[in-house]
This record gives sequence, C-alpha cells and structure tokens, in this order.
Amino acid sequence: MNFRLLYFASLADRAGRAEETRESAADTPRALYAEVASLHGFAFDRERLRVAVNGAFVGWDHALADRDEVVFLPPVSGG
Amino acid sequence: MNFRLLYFASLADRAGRAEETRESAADTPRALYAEVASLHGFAFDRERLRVAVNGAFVGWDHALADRDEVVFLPPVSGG
Amino acid sequence: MMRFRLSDTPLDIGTERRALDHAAAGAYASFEGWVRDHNEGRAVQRLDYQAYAALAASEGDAILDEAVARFAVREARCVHRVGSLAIGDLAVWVGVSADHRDAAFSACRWIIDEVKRRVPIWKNEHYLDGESGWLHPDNTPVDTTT
Amino acid sequence: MMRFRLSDTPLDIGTERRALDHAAAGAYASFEGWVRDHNEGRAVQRLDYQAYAALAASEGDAILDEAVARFAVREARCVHRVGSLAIGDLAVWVGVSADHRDAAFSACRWIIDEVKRRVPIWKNEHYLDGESGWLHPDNTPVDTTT
Repeated sequence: MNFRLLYFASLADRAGRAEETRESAADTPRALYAEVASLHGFAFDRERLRVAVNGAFVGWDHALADRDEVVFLPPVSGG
Repeated sequence: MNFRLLYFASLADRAGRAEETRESAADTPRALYAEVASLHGFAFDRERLRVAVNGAFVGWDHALADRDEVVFLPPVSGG
Repeated sequence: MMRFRLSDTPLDIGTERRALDHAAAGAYASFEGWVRDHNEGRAVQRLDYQAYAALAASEGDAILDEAVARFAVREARCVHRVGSLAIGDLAVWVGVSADHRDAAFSACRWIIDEVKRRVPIWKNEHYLDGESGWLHPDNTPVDTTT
Repeated sequence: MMRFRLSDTPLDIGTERRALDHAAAGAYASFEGWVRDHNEGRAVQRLDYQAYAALAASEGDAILDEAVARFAVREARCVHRVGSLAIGDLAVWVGVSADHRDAAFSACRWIIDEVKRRVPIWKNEHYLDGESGWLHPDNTPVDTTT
C-alpha cells in the first residue's frame, strides 16, 4: 500500500524531512512505526507516541488503507 | 466626646443620612453602636457588622477619642 | 505601590495590565466581574456600587500585597468600579502574572474571593419591577426590617 | 461553531473576547501564556510553535465543546499561536464567560490543561547560548538520542 507520512518536531528533525510517501506492506500503524523507526533511527518508544490517520487519532491496531495519511505524534508541548 | 459617623448601604438608608456628628459619652464602638442602633432603628446584630475608626478596622472595645471618625460597616457585597 | 484602586469611570484594562508585564512571566490569569441581567431569580436592570473609599483602598491594597507575598507571582492588580453600572458593564478586574500557571490561577482566585469578602463596597441592585435593594455577600437581599 | 483556532499572526484578544459577551454572564476568567525568558534554568531567546494544523483544530474544538458541556459556562474560546515568537509574546489565550465565578475559573483551568495535554502543538526553544530543542509537555527537553 502507498502511505503519506507527516513528521513533526523531533521526529521531523531526526527523519530530516517533514513528510514522505512510502510503499509498505504494513497493515497497522504499529507495523508501520516499527518500519520507519528502524529506517530513520527514531528513539521514541511507541508507548510515548500517539498516531493519527487522515486527521483523526486512532489505535495502534487500526486497519490501514491505501493512500492513508499517517502521522506519529511525539509528546506535545503547546500552551 | 464628639464623633463623626459615616453610614453606608442599608444603614445609610435606615438612618436617612450618609453622615452625622454626635455628642456622646460612649467610650467604645460597642457602646456607640448600641446608642445609634436604638436611635435609628438599625436591625443588624452587632456580630454581623465590622467597625472602623479613622479609616482602619478596630475591635468593638477600641478606646474612642474625641473627634474620631467612626463607621459601622454592614456585610459587604462588592465584586 | 498601589495595587488596588477604585474607579468611578469605565475600566480600561489595556492600560491596567501593562503593570503586569514581566519577561520572566509565562502565565497571566485574569478575572472580570460583569453586571448580570439576573440575580436570585429576579431581572436586574442596573446596579450601583457604593464604597467607603479610604478603607476600601487600604484594605484592597493589603489584599494584593498579601497575594504577592503568599503566591509565586510577579505582579497582581485589581480595579473596582463605583457608581452606576448597566448590564454587561465591567464591575471588577483582577490580573495576575506569574512564571507558572498554577500560581497565577490560585492567586487570581484568592484575590477576588478576598476582595468580595473584605473590601467595604456595597452593591445596590435595581430590578425591572422598580424595586431595589442592598445585597449580602452571597447576593441574597439585605432585610434590615427583621 | 469553531471555538478553537490556530493563528500565525499576533493574537487580538479584544476581538476574540467579544464572542463571550452574554447578558446573563457575571464572571469572565481568562488565561494567557506568554513567552518566558527562561526555562529549566536556561536563558530563552525566542521560540517556535509547530502544529499538525488539521488535527490541532479538531482536537482543540473538541476540548472547548467538552468544556461547555461539562461546566456551567456561557461560552469558551481559545486561540493558539504558531510560528516564531519573541519574549513577552502571547502564545495562547483562553477565555470563559459564566454566570458565576466558580465555573468560569474551573473551566478556564481545565481548558488550558487539556490543550497542553492533547493538542498536537510543539514548542522549540532557542537558547541564548545558540542551542535549541523541542520540549516535552513538562517543559523538559526531548532527548531522542537515548
């Protein structure tokens, strides 16, 4: 499947990019994070992140679909 | 002794005036309040009021002096 | 420094709050009391605030100084209107700046509670039915006839 | 109704707060987050806020709607800056109107806490010594190298 990934804050710094498009066999955010964390050397444990698909928070075992926009969200620090 | 009394809110309404000057033998606010409460028909128990002399809160047994400004303060309702 | 003042003209908060600016302050909490159109089930048309001005100023200042000493805040100010106010008018403003929001919120809440409890200001509500009356601190009517 | 929004230009609170006016509201509580010149013992020069805009808007709106449902308030609004901010700049504003001050204070505090906890916005502090870093929710530095 084809995914669009957005990166923010420290994940964007580490990946060296704000977004990318990936071909992947991952069918859940859990599998996809394992793949990109290994690729880009993300240091965050998955437990410390949240994940959003197409602009809404989802669980780590959410079923991904082709062309989904997937975002792994580091701990926030607004306010 | 000669006292200047100021009245506020419901006490002013009941006394029909905002201030008055009184000759009195009262030597404490406690005695002076008993006198003017009887005169003007104030319905407040003394326990519900506070008293100020010359612009500062004092106790009911404060020693009054000639020409003191004495104010009996009804429960406040600012804010 | 006078941190509390009475005003017989409409409050200009834009000016007041400049006193709270501080480069180390990350949090600002404020409270405003507005004239409501109702109280205890009665329709309110307008109200008057009367103050024992000299004592209100010194007692208000004592509260603000106490707040700055008790809480980890940078600055705190309060202005209270006196005179005749219409529905929606600003009756009282409290502003607090602090490094962190906990202290800003706590001090702001403490100040308005103490001002309502201690400062000699009285509210006279005028109702739509033509009656009026002085209020207690809990906003119930004073009944001096009983 | 959009009760939360992001802004990439300086916040104009005078305009925002008009949405909170209500003849039945006797209390208004607000919170502002200002850019501080220090954090965790380091001198801060400026900071940048980055947001996942689409999700920040919907999550922020969900928080404000939840606040209006949970607390006895008349209206509640929040605006958060994104982009580059200098010391003293306004980063976030929360305003709440209510009939009584208890609800106004409680809702205001709850909203800023939830916004800081849930809305996808990230703060990058630039220090006087030339370093910079993304922050955790507790304002400690993110260390992604360990």
